[in-house]
Amino acid sequence: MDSLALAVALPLLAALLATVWPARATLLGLLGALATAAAALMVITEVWEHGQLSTALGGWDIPLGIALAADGLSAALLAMTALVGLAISLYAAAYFDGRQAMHFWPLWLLLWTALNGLFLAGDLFNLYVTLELLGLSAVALGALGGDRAAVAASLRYLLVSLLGSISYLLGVVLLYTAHGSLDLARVAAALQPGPVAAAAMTLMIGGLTMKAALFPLHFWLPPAHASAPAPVSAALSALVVKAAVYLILRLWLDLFAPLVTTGAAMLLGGLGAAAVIWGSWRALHAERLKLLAAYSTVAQIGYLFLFPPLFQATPPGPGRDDLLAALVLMILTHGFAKSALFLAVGVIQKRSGHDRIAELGGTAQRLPATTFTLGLAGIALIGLPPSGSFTGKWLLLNGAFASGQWGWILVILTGTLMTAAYVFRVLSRAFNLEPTPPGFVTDARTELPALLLAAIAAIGLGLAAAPLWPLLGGGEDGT
Amino acid sequence: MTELLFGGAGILLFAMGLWSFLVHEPLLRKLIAFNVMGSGVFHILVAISERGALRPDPVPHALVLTGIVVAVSATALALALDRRLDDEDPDG
Amino acid sequence: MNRTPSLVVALLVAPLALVLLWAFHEALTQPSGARLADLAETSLSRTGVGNPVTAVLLSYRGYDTMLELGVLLAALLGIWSLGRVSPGFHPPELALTAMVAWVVPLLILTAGYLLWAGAERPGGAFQGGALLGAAGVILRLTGERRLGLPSERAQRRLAIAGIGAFLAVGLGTAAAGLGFLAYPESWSKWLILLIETATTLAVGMTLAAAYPGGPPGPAGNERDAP
Amino acid sequence: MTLDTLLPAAIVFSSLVPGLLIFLVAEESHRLRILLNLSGALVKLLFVAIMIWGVYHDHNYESRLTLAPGLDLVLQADALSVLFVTLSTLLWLVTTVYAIGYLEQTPNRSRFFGFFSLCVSSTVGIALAGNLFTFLVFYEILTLTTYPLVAHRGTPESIRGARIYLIYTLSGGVLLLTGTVWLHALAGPVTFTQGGMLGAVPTEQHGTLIAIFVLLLGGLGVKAALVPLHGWLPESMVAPAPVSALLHAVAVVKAGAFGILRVVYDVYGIELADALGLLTLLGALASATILYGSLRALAQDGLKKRLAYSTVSQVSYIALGASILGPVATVGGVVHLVHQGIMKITLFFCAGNYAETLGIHRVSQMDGVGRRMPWTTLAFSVGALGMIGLPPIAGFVSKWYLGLGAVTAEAEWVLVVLGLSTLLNAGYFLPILYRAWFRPAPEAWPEEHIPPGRLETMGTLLWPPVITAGLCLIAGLLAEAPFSPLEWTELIARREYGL
Amino acid sequence: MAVLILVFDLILVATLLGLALAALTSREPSRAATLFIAFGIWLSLVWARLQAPDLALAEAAIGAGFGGALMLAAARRTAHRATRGRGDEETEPDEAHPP
Repeated sequence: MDSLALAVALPLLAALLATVWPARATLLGLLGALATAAAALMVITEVWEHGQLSTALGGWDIPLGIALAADGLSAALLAMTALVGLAISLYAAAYFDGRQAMHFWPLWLLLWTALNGLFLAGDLFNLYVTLELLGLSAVALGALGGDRAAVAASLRYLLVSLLGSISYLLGVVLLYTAHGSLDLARVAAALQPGPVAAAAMTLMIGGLTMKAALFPLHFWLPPAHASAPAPVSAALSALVVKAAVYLILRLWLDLFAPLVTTGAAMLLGGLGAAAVIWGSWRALHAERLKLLAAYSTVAQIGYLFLFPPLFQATPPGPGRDDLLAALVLMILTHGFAKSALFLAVGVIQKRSGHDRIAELGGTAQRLPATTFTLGLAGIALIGLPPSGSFTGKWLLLNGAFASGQWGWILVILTGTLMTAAYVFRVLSRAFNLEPTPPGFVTDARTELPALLLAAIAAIGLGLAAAPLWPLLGGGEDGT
Repeated sequence: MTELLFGGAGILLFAMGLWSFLVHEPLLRKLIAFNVMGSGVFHILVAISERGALRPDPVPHALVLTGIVVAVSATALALALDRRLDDEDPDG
Repeated sequence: MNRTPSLVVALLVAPLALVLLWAFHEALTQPSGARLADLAETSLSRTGVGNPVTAVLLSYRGYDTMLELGVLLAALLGIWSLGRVSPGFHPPELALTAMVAWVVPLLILTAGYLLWAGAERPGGAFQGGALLGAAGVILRLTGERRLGLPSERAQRRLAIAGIGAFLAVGLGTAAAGLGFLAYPESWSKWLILLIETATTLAVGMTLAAAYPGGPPGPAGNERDAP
Repeated sequence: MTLDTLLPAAIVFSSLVPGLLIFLVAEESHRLRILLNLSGALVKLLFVAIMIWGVYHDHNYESRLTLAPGLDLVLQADALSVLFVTLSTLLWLVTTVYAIGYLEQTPNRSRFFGFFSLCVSSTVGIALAGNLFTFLVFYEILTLTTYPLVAHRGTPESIRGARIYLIYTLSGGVLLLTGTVWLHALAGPVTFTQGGMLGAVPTEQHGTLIAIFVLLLGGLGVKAALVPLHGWLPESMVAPAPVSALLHAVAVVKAGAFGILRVVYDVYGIELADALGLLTLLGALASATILYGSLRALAQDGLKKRLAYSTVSQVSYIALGASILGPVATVGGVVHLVHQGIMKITLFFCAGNYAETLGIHRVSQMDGVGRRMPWTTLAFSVGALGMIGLPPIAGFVSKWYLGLGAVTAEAEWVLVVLGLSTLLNAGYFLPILYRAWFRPAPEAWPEEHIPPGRLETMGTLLWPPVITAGLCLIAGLLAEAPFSPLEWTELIARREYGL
Repeated sequence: MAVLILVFDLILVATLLGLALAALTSREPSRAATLFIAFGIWLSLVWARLQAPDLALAEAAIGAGFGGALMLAAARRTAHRATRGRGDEETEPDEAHPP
């Protein structure tokens, strides 16, 4: 049962080694990435067999000690983090030169530790510490770009992240004051509707929506994700933002499920809808590829927040399991697609020196593999078949029709068309009168990880999504 | 009774800090505001752990210690980022 | 800074404060009893340390403290990655330079005491580490360009000493089949002391290095104003 | 995993796998690319032959992949799907040969043939789809894979044409998605069952069913080029000739028409559709398109533009056939799916030959081309006369059955539409033939790329139109032979109406 | 006796809140930093009253001590940069950091 602890300890160990031997940071980083992916795989197979896992750390049972817990939801996100992390590591090994690599690898592995720690945490205060570790390492990585815009954007991201964390912490303190325990399951058992629970929920979910960049609080994301180096932006957009969304989902399902009023759910849904429209609109008008990708993240996060109102309206049962599986499917697909998009943009930027969409023509023509990755990632972002988000959007629409909430359907359709507009605005640049490139792949070490991620998002998750339902424990307890 | 008094003070500190964080522009003031908010939350933890004659509840104390270290490291990083911004173009 | 936004924000924050006060009051009335206090007290004897706070920090919630040291390391790595920094420009006061001669050794001595006392009486690794860091800061204020910090290699090793010790012990106990960070009862006092010592050194070095900012490399030997 | 469950998937993969491999083939290794292309086409033809034999003997094939509980990707073979699969496989082989010749020395051929094969895979997927969800999946993939082909040349006009194509088809896709999900939410998984599967829906839901039909028709109408939604077809004539030939005469346009047939026959069922008044709506739209398309074709001087508008009008014959109650009209409509395909592809091949060999793009430049390129113009004439509906070419058969079906269903107004459109067809095809055969040739052709040698143009450009013209004649003359398109359509109608 | 403790507690809390308010509202950076350090030390005093000696030590050493030192250094740097950069600018350099 130690695989849970290993999934956190291994990346941490690799981070420490990379700090001590900066000269061999890249090698240690790659080995660490492989080891972490293997540990994550172990956890996933165990969850696939036994359903839920939990170990008390330090030999002390809850409530005194801290428990690591893994169920279907955390296993799915752990798997995504492992795969995306592996691809980002391979890409970064070729992307960064000596000096930057020295700084990148320890921080990247710390980020990975925080992610694994967060997905497996079962203790509310431990979640606070992992959130802080995640925030700080993400900010430090974001500032790696070195230019003024990157540092300013990272600073603003840090401030927003701190505000979110402290608000989350106050919520935890209120819960501890009232129920005397920090473990998620115990607090959930003791929680009854009342001012304490409502205040704690508002503080915690409010803080986390700040870190998940939900619509009005998204201003910090585009500059931060657009100015960071490509592998870092990929990690930020695909993994870090998702951790906050995961946490909101975890608190929603496990802790505050009985308390959530339809009003609160509608509010989140409304903000999500606004995010979809606003994010897509800004992405349509972005001049730079990375800004386009960052605004696309804001829009795609909006989609994820369309689920709460539908959750409220569907009674527990197969309908709700479909919705949960659709939500997880969209989180995973966006994770793979967005990281592939940012990695591909990184190749373009490195090769042509800029990522301005207007002058993209030449490079897009000369890099067929990267343009193909952009195409596949675009398909997954729009939600066209056979991508995972197509199935996700299908189930979301199905839920909306079944529960009679027509408003969301309009939002999803406009969002899909606007996403198609800004994706094909980029792809149409790939067809011009430049000379034909000799081969399909120009630089394997950076283009192949991106292509693999895009393929998983656009084809793999679409066709092979069926195991998600039993993994999420559809049917019995519906968590 | 003392729990409510000191806990209430903690919440007031949090609120004042939040107000200052949202209102004031310069980074230094935002960081002070953040630290005051943090201290407020930690103060609530210390307040609820006080049990009069008995030894206080050690778990919140450990949380506060961890919190202080986390707050300081975040402040250090924020100031380092700001310093890097100043060095970029010295006349600000 | 015109007045209107600060008033508007105040009008928003005030009701929030009231709601929080009301919620806090409600929380206090909830029958959570002594929360985790009694449980922590009763199992204190099995942790091998007398000071309950150190027991929670190092034994009950050791994993939390390990990750918290990770946060400290992340901050330090972030500061190091920001590159060379222009040194501050303010001349050291005369009294300060005179004071350094006895304050720094005293700080180091107290740090050692706090570390040792932490097991039984109030004190502990972080407080000790803070004092070591304070010694470094004072040296920095009196113009010692490299804060008495060792070479880059040593700084990198020290930075990960605390979290490294935690991880080594954790993986060791896991390998021994006891579970991650589950100290065997007979050894737990010495294991905790080992981790605490490493943490003190790590925290001290990290705080000292974080103060001036800039990469860990030798900052040249020019002796300028701090 | 017996043959029954593997064959449909094998047919889709037989062009998908070579397609993906072609992407990786280096630009200058032509032989490998041609080998991959042709081997894929032949293997697919073999599989289709096996399937025809199986379906004829009432053998059912089904490949099923569960994407989510209640959401299955199903490929199955019934009579209607086999008809469309045979049509697209056969014409894909011919068009590949044509494209190899047409794109000699042009850039980006690996990319072209890669997407070309993916296109056919999606068309075959549409044909073999067992439920509306699978149909929608391949329908959207078809949009994605055709976009790069329309924009292939890279000139500003082709990018503009591709963008317009995309706007229409993606909006249509969204409409179809909404309709399908709504139907799925209402009546559960929508599998294609002969005679329709919506009989059980309670009467008070019929209002919703009509609304859903309008959405579905909107989505399918874009690709079937029904009147208000046909704008993209003339615009995407900027694509290279093989693309116009296979995609805008066979694959894409027929996908829309095929979808309408599926929805009317296998989702709603002909009786329910008639009861809800959907057939009159469909019939009105189809007739409007037929007349509008022919009228616009009259005024087009660009040869490909004229053929494009002719396609707009011809495809609606299929919709017209579906909108008339009764097996005879169904036979007329469905068989036109095949006949129009082979006739229109011949015309586009010939248009491509004229452009490639003599640089002729406009009808006004067609004077005396019959003497310079006799074989191509002969094929063009067969195709054109077939379009007008002259016996013994295939076009006559489908118009005959349509008319007969209209009479048996007492829908005399259809005869008027057929008559009028035949006149209009003659109006815009005969002048071309007159110019080509009876007007003296100009001194110099606009751009004579290929000098007159033993053959009037390159072999790979000449044989495809001649072969397809031959097919038109055979389909017309040997209509009654077993395994002919007409015979097979009568088999479909019998099974559809349960006779 | 209890009333005396209550009065003592009230004084403690009042001073704590006063110091916090002063630190938050003072416009001049060095003044704010110094007040923040005072607030930190006072807070450790309050925690000592609440029988949390470990935390009092930690807050004094790390929170007020080290955090304060960082703030002071930053405050002096901004003040220094303000005078060197723009003489006429109001005391606070308005960095472009929207919240």
